[in-house]
Amino acid sequence: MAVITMREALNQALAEEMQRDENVFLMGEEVAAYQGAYKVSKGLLEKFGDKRVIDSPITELGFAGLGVGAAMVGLRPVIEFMTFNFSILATDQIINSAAKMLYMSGGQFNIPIVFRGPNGSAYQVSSQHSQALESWFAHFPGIKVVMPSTPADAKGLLKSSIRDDDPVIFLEQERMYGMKGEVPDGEDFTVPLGVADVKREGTDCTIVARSLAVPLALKAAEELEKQNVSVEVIDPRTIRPLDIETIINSVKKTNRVVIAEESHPFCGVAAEISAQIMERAFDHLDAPVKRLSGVDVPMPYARNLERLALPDVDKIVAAVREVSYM
Amino acid sequence: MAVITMREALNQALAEEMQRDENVFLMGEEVAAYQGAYKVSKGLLEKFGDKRVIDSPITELGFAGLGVGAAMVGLRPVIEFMTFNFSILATDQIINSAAKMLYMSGGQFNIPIVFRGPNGSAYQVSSQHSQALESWFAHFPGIKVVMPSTPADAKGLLKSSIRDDDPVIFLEQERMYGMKGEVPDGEDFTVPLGVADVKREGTDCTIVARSLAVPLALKAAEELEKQNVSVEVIDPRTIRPLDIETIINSVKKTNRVVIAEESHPFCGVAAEISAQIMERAFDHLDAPVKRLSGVDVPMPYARNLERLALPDVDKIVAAVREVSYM
Amino acid sequence: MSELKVIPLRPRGGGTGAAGAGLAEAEATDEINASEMRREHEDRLHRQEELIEKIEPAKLIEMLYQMILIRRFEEKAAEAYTLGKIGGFCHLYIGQEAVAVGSIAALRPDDYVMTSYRDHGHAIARGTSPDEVMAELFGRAGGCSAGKGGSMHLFDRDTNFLGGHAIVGGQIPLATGVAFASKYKGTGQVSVVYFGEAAVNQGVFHESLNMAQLWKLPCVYVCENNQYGMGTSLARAMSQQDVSQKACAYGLASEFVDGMDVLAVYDATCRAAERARKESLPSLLEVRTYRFMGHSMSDPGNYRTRAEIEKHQERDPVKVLAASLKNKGIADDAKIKEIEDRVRTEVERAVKFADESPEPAPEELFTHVYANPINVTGKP
Amino acid sequence: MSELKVIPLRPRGGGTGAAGAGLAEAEATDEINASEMRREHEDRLHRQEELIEKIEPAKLIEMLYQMILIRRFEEKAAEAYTLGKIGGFCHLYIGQEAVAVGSIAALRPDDYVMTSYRDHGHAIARGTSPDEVMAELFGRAGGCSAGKGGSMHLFDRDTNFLGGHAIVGGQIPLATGVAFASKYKGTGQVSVVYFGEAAVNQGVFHESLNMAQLWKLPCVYVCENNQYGMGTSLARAMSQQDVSQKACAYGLASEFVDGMDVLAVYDATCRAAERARKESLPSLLEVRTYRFMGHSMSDPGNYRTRAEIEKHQERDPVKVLAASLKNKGIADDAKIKEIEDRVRTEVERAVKFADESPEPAPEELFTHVYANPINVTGKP
Ligand SMILES: Cc1ncc(C[n+]2csc(CCOP(=O)(O)OP(=O)(O)O)c2C)c(N)n1
Ligand SMILES: Cc1ncc(C[n+]2csc(CCOP(=O)(O)OP(=O)(O)O)c2C)c(N)n1
Ligand SMILES: [Mg+2]
Ligand SMILES: [Mg+2]
Repeated sequence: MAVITMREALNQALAEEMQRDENVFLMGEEVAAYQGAYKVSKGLLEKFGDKRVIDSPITELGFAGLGVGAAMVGLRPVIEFMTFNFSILATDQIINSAAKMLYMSGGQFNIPIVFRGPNGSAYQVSSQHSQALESWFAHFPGIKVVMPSTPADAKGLLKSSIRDDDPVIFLEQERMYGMKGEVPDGEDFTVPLGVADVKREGTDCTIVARSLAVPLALKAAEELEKQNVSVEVIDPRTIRPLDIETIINSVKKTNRVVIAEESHPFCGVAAEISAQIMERAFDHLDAPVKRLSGVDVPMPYARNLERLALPDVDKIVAAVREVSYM
Repeated sequence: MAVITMREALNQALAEEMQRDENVFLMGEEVAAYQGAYKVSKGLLEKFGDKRVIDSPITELGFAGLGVGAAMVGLRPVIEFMTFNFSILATDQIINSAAKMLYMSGGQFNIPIVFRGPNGSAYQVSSQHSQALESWFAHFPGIKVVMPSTPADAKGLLKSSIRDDDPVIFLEQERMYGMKGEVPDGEDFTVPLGVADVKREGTDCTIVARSLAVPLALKAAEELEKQNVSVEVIDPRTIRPLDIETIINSVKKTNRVVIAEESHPFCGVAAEISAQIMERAFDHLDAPVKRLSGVDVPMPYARNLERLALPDVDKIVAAVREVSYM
Repeated sequence: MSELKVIPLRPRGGGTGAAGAGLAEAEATDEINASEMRREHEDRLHRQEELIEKIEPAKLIEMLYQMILIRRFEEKAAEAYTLGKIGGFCHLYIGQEAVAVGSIAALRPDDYVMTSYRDHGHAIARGTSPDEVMAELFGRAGGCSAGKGGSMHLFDRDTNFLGGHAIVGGQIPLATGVAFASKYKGTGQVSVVYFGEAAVNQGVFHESLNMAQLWKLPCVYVCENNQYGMGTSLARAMSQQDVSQKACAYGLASEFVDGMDVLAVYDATCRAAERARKESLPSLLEVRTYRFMGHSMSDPGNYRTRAEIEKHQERDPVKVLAASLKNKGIADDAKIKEIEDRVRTEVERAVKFADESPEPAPEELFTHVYANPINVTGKP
Repeated sequence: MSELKVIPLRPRGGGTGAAGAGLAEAEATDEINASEMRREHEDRLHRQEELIEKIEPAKLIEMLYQMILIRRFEEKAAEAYTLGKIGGFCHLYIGQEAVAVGSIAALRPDDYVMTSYRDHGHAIARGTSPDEVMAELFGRAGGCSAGKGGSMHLFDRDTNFLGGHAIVGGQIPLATGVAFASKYKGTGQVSVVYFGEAAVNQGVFHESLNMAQLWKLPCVYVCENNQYGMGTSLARAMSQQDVSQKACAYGLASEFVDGMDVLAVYDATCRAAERARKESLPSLLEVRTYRFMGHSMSDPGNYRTRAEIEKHQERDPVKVLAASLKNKGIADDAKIKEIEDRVRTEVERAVKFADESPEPAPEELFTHVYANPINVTGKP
């Protein structure tokens, strides 16, 4: 298995799926000649030409809608948002067209499209550029929402997303593009949607984490091991549909849960997971589920404030100790 | 106290606040000459003239942004979305401009604006026109979210929202415009934001309901009374910030909770309330909090399917019985 | 030749309009002038008779039949709405039939058609059976969208009818994407999209036309300018009211078309479709039309006078074509009666079909959410 | 007279462009031609010298000073960025100084100014102290946005500088709303908004210009056409590349302006501002400029050749004005050195101020979320 970065893993997934199916094309701002604002699409223009790798004008609503239309008649668009902050302009086409088309047409028009790009904070890019929007998209039936946390998951899940016949929101994280990890060789490697992954096994407390929070949770688990707390880390990987079963099984074992996330807390994914755990494993809980979310304020620019606004290893360690009544 | 409809109550609130403060103006599609698609703005053009009651082109993103800009320099816009479904096109200006302006300007520019209009389902208007978006807006700090369930609350809360110095999302419900109720006389009547209301007292189970779900919950409570279950109905009225204290106090008394809502469940407001109840009143719960949400599918057109997709009195009764282990 | 020409229905420029005086370089437009318009419409009648000679009689009869079918279908739908058989919003197309019928008659069966919520006419003109359309309005399992879409969301994969979209302007980028796919696949299929003049004010119109011209996509943008968006007249919502002129901002070809003349619409769409098919270039057609009914069944329509409506009804597209065909000896009264009789039967059959079609089964609530449903137990 | 005129920098129409042949009625544009542009730029030098005579010498010196201040400030910011003192995105304005300086010089102190993320120049030209701007870039409590906004979100209530907005196009409707408020209150204040040429492709540009002309709002829309949106040239993103011509779709006045000539920008903005103030009418100014640096500090800029950049640097707006002032005997070398010295001191002071300004206190994380915070215990 090769050790590659998340960025390379995503790039491989795109290249392999474009090779495999000529109906797959990539469109977005700066994806072609510039090779991607974050270089995820590096080399693709050269490999596949400008018919299939297309620089779009800054017209998020328009090109998102164009993608959905193309998907109605058989293409499999991959639409890159330079960052998901800009997808806010395109939500109408995602929520009203992509998510509802199959249903409102009585099953006639499915929409095989992937919207992808970085989500969440970067480094001091301030409030309009630091938003984690997974709960927004996951609120709506008709859409699938995917958030990888390792290069292998990124590759395997992106390939599955492109092959999937439904609209998929695929959320990357800019701070993780350079993260390295082993990725299985071969074009057959995929990771199925809708299956959570136990990133670390443990017996005393479960941390449910996604995207950026996963490496933090794993570091916190190491730290806690030194304090004799055995932590299980579960990464749902797909947010919608959510593999709650794997989470519940873990809770039945550990009886304690912390949910770590970068996004705002209110009506966030942690709230949903917490509510579902209560609904399904109430009698197994030895302590209330604790959420550790990004702070409930717009993201500030100043480095020190930004750091305070985000989850970190210490905060996760403290949260686990809290639910363990330590 | 006069008995008037929700529509009239809203109309009075608008008229009174426009009278009180000449910086208040109303803009939206068909609000002026047509008197409002749902007649909430009836008579206002005649009373205040076309300087202050303005028909806009179908340009949701543009006129939402125009409102935010006007609010930056001292006006107090009330922006009507003909329905909140169309606000999806305007979310960028709501989330990126209105919600963050005060923070990213370091406290220099607050945005006293109200975005209002009907939210949620109407009668067989199908999937693109039946969306309840409260969790979307409530996810973001910097915004306040208000949802009245009676004519008195509608009037009092809208007046407070217009006087408030922050952006307020004010969510009405088309099915409730004709609902009648007593409304206190006088222009001084307001209802403060951020204060939940106990719509009915009870001892055995708490139903937390908002907007359309409140009258359903009250009917269910009547029904349950016959079955010797004493139900307390709490309407948060403001979703952000949420008066969780009032809810927790009720839970401490009843030890059982059902949350009824029209919106989709996933990452919805009920999920947030459920998570907060767990965090703050875990030891007081005799049963897991139960959510009763709109079904997790796009809204179908057919009358029979639409009925199945929405919460109703029977479903709420059953939910209360379930958490009461009856 | 596929070159488009602008044939102005009324003189361009020179007026006062919103742009104000002293503004040499901006396009200035005038208000819609009723008497002028009528005179010009009369001139147009002659043009229609000229066009008749170029078109097969059977095709002409077919267009008349389709317009009458849509008209009677809609009248029946209005009746069913008041009886409570149809719910939600119901936007009638009466008065605008020439637009859908004339333009769709210019297309190949494999071309794509997409429109707004005002979609009954387009679905029927495209060949969806009135039975299925009526059943959809009734919210029945036999409807063309299985009862899940309703009046605003008719769809028919068999006729490449891509819906029925209820967000004003939402179909414009979608159809642009359909055209993108045609070009990508090299199939020569044309994408035709309809929208009202009020939808032109949506930003996505601008975004779509720029992309279409930039990438040379085979898309025909048909603006059905019925002069009102709900209760708001064109002049109260648009600073420069000459929709076809807006193409100048994108370097896109455009044409102004008399939407009460089905043959003018047919003719212009032939040119635009050929241009799309042969040269892979988009066009904007501004088709001036008028709706005789309210915006939807719940609109009392107080923003227009009876007189204004009647003025436009004089050029009712059905009457205009029937008169021309009679003048030209292509259809006599008997033929027209025959069409009316056939239509009556068909519309009655549609109502019967819809009435007898069952409601969707309750399980249908949960189908068609995903094409690849993933079985996790975690469904909320 | 406030009548606007289009003085084309290059001949309009006649080219081939994306619109293709055989398209009589659509505007066709040509590519930016380098040698032609340069020749025209030389012609423009004479025009600048003509304009000099109409403007107070003190004002001319002030404009030169401001441009140099912005230039040196930005060079220092670039240095601080590479030292890690500035985080996030940092979009330099070097090369474009004449646009902010010339246009803002045409405004009243109570007029409003709003721009994109590329905002350092506008803030400084508007009068925000370089100390506070630098402190903001450093993320310090003494910054003009209290360290919470950063490079992309400079704000200054005292100078009516309304930000610094990071969503491409987002400031366009906001400024339209500011103009709406001026008109509503009858204050005669003008709203000026800056945006890049790539922002013109956003739908909200179209929506805003329509509203501005429809409602006659006193807004000046300044498109800073630096010919690239990140790595994408105008021609690769816009089907019809003549931005000022897009005003035709709205009946709005527009003008094409040489953005390397600070006096041309001043002159055109005077006309547009007067038109806004006196007639309450909007205008679109397309100001052709060029950025000498990358899109942001992290852009390697491989999409342009050195030669292309150098060609534009020949008409560096600072050099052009300095030369004209010398030619006209308004500033000699000593005067220019004096300005440079003063600027150096100021920029050094700004860095020192920023360095010494404390980080925001941790409690500041929670302030300024709401203007009327509501005390519920239920904060998540
Ligand atoms: C984005 C959006 N805003 C508002 C509405 C409500 N609405 C439905 S139709 C309509 C008028 C549209 O007029 P026009 O585009 O001219 O089409 P017409 O109805 O005349 O065919 C409005 C405002 C909507 N459906 N979508
Ligand atoms: C809606 C949105 N899409 C994309 C971006 C990323 N982005 C920032 S600046 C920029 C280019 C803008 O170019 P232009 O408008 O010409 O302004 P310039 O940077 O040249 O001043 C892009 C794509 C963004 N900030 N907002
Ligand atoms: Mg219309
Ligand atoms: Mg640019």
